[in-house]
Amino acid sequence: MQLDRALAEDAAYHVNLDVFEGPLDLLLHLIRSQELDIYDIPIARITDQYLQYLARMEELNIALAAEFVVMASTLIFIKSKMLLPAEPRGQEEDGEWEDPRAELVEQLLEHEKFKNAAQMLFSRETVELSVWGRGENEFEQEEKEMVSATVFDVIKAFHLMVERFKEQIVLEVESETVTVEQKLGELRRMLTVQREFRFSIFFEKRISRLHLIVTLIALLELVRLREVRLHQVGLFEDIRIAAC
Amino acid sequence: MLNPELPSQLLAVLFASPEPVTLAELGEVFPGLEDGELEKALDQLRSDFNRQVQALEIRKVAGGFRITTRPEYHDVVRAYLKTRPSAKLSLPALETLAVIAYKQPVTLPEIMDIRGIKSTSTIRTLLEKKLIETRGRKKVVGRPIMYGTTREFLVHFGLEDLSELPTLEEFQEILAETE
Amino acid sequence: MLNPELPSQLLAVLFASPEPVTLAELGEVFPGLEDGELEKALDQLRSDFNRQVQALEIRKVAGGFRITTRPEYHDVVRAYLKTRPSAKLSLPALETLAVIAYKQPVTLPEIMDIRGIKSTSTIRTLLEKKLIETRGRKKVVGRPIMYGTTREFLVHFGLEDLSELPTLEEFQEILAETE
Repeated sequence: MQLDRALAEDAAYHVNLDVFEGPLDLLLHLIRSQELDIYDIPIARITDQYLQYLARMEELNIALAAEFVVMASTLIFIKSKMLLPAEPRGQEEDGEWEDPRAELVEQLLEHEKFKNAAQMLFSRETVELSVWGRGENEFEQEEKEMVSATVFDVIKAFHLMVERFKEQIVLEVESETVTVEQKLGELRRMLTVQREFRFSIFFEKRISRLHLIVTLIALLELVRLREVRLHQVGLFEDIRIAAC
Repeated sequence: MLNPELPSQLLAVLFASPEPVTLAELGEVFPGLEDGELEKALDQLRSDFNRQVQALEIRKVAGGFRITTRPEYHDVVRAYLKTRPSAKLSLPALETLAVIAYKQPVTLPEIMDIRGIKSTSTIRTLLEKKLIETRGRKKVVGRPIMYGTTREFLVHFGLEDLSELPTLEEFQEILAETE
Repeated sequence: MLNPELPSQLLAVLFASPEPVTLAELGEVFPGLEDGELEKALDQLRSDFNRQVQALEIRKVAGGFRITTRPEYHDVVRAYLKTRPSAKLSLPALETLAVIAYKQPVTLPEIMDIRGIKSTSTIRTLLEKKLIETRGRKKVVGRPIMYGTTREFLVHFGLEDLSELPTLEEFQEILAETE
């Protein structure tokens, strides 16, 4: 999306709405597109432009990440500090005035380096995408579909399983008949999702009497199998069920 | 006149193709050629390539043309393929491994309960790959064998110890991102 | 004396492998060679092959060797495979990747500090594409997970190794301002 309207009256520049990945991106754009000296940022002007951009986004109902708001307050803070006269530093001999913008400038310069590095990766990728390795035969492609597993694959597999039984748990509460074995499986799955839970959730779940009784039997079985521990934090506290 | 680039272009296509390439397919990629030009370029490519490159050859097989290693070199190729470790896991094996990694020590019935599926064969695969090991028996009825991950598992996944495995809570945000 | 067959044998192996083959892997396939013999044979193979075969080249990538088509032939190959230019990484993903490549091993909060914005969805994409991987935990309070780039990262960007990346200082914008 392109905004064809200048955001600020004092400079005829245009802001391309879709390119700002974060507040640092926006600030760098404001500074570089107006050819401002990054080591001497006119903070009042930049703050105004920054806030106008945020206001414009709000008008257009475009949700901005929370980081944009945090940066707005940082800018306002720096601006107010700039207005104060430099604090006298009697004791310090080399008492140099500390520029309130210094930290931000450093952050911007660091960020800019990585933006440029990203451009380098982009052009390398473009070249690399124009070459091909030997065409892989069916057997190799099949092999490729197997996971040459990383830590991420392991946790993802675990995550997907957990998501799967979150759905199952809801379903099983509804069923009419129930066995201790079913409940054992259900409890084990719950303990996988959460290492510990409160005893009272069985009452909150509004399950039938039959389910409740079978659940209790299964729970005692797990205690006997030493898969769970029951403990109570205080006298009238809820009993907690924890995986061993 | 034969386009002098044509043989090389044909080679690039043969190399990148996963299957033998037919004349008809090549005709589509290089339209507007004169009759016989493609065949001529292919002939030239074959004779040049097969003369210059000892280890490979362009062969006409049932479906079309393809590059293969020459039979004399099959032994070295086989020797190489044998050295390649197959660290690859099927999805069920990965799932079982995940249960064991996060719930260890854990017994087969427990794994089955969590996965909702019989897991005997994947356990065997993981034992063979030395990613898991037995950890004695659980002191309950039936005394089922318990399983845990091995040192090999840590090495394979570049972990110093088990505490380096990310927890579900930590990865919640990353895993919740849908693409 | 250099085994005159060695360069061709190496070519057969490079051709057979779907991934870059490292010197160490080649050492396993050809045991008992003298010091430097393998490197010499590889050098000879590369110079002969790259001179004789116009459409292909042997390149050093990710600490190994692989054969690819040359970039000049991408039009014909694409026309044959009927692929569109493959999906490139988004700019945010490239930026996150740049931070990880230069600062590795690096934690999520550190990445966020540099980028000025939360990066969970790009992290997810990069993990899925196996361009980055977890690298244990940082020994600070909270023990956050660290990330680093993978071998696949090197292959994707055609890098021999990480040292081939320009230094970060080279990306400092030249100051246009008058002093």
